[in-house]
Amino acid sequence: MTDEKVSDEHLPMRVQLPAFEGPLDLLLHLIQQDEIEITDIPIAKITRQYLETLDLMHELDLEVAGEFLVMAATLMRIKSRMLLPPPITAEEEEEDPREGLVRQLLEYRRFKEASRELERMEGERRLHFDRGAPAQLEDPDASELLPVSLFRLLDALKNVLSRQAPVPVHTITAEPIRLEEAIGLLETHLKERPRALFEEMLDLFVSRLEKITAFLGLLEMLKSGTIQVAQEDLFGPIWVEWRGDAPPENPENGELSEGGEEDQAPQAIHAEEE
Amino acid sequence: MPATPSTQQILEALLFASDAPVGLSTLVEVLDGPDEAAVLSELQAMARALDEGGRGVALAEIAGGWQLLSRKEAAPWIDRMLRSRRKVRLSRAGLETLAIVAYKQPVTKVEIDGIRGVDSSGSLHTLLERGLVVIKGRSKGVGRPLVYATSSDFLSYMGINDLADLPELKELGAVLEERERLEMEPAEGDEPVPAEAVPGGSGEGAP
Amino acid sequence: MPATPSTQQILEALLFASDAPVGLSTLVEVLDGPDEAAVLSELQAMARALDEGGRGVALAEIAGGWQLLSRKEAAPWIDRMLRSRRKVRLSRAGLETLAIVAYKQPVTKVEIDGIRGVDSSGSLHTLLERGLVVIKGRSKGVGRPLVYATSSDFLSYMGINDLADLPELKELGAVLEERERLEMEPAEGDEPVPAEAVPGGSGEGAP
Repeated sequence: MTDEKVSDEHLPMRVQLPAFEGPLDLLLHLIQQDEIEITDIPIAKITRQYLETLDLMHELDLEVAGEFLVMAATLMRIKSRMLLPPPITAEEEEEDPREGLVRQLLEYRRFKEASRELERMEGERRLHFDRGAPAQLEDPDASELLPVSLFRLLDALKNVLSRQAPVPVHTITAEPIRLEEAIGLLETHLKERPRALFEEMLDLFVSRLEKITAFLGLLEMLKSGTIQVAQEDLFGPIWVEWRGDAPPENPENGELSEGGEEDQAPQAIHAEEE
Repeated sequence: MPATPSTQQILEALLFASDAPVGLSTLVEVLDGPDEAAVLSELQAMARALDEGGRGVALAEIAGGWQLLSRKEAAPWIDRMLRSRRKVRLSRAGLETLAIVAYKQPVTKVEIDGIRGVDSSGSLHTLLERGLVVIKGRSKGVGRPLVYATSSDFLSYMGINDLADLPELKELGAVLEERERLEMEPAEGDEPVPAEAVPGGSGEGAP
Repeated sequence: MPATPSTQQILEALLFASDAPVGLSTLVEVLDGPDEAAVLSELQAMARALDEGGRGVALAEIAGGWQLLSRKEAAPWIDRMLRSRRKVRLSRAGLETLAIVAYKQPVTKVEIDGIRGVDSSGSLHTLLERGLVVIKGRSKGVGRPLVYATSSDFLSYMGINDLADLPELKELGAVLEERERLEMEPAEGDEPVPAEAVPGGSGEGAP
């Protein structure tokens, strides 16, 4: 085993203890302070220093996170294994009990060093200021939504749930349906069944008010060309056909007539509604 | 650029980084050297140089302060750039409503209102209009209320392939709860956690 | 300034109007005239002119776009003017976590905690909150844990154009190689490794 300088055993009892990010950070600190080779840690000495530091942290009323204690146990386990006699057969190569810890320390050190590099870059970048008053458009009829991160979405949910509003009294008043909601429902329905009876469509809506809204919705859809309406004979059933987002002037479907009937059909429904 | 920047350079940088017109007195105070008359003449010189140099920006005195502005001749292009990039943020209410629809779908408006504790008509309207939420049909419940669900646009908006990719609350539990308490002080550890919250040091398998 | 501004003037005005990097393709589209190569050479010329003209701002290529930034020499004065209106720097814990995400992305929280030996919920929260890190989706591994990655805001925050611009941690590779070699060799008791076999303790400038 390596030379453990017994003479140099006093921990630097500085009043100011550096803040350690975790047990690995503390171990690295001790190793660096003693200028020990990371791959050959004098485990007994380091364990003692580690435990002394934990004591000091207690004395300074610093919170000692659970991970620090887990590491203390690990160190003591390694220490006791190091005391065991080496395997008798030379063939049987036993792993150095410190192996796992060394690997972990090296890995952690990699990223700790990388983080210093990032810190330097951060500091450098902070010397450069962005434009303080970027130009802005005034009209708010914006075209696109800024993307939202999954984190924000989840955070919003968490906030909402933690607010936990009182359970509302369930009064069953008919929910007034909005025009776009009516259109949305009609669209969903028509996407599944591209050709449907007008009455059937209105049956999707419960109250009289909803039916009127739905009717207005159909008018809107007619206007935008997403549906077409046709009546096969004067007092026959009125059909609604889904045309998707195709432009209205595209009379490919011979079976559905265009023109005046588009105006006529709603009238018929209107009469029925009254 | 020399190690010590000239007053002119500092002035330009100050006006560039400021989010509002900067008063002459502020400039004098920050520069902490030349007096008011000197700073004023630097500003005037800069304004002239920008005008004569055929530059894309101009220095103007507005609202009692000095501000660098893009030249008005370039306005049509700026407008086009902003328009092409222009994006609006989903409001807080919108985001909450979207979260509820995403995680509780299919869901009725009454349920959303119940969870949020306020009427969500406006947000729901926006989300429908934006195509992030769709009407899925009607619930079988009393009054046959409409039920809402997220659309396929929602998936691409969030950058995921599948609703199953949405993170769950409990999954992100600690990360959501735990705000770094330091913020102010750059050297401090994470908040301590119960030992069992951390795998014994090495990154062994997921739950 | 003539009635019809020059490309250079428009470009300057556009970049001036923006507080974030503007992509070359956006500039080409907005200018609607010169092709990509021409716009690029205008940008390079502008960057040179700003450098040589003793100006307070500089043109930087950052996060995949172009942005005007104040010169670093003017930072002390701007700091004084803006005072506390700045975001705080990241904590050490935050930087460690960020480094792990940056170099190992996509990475799970279990992996991050494993490397740091400590729970990273708090730092991860801050990084997500500040938009430097995003939830990238799920790993294919057991339990399909969430994976994290850096965002484009991270690039801009660090002032780099691309993840490839992150300093290469040669030394890290060296450490691992060294470890592997050591593992190959018969473990000769606890014989100390010669100091030069292992790269020095601190991360001073790798070649």
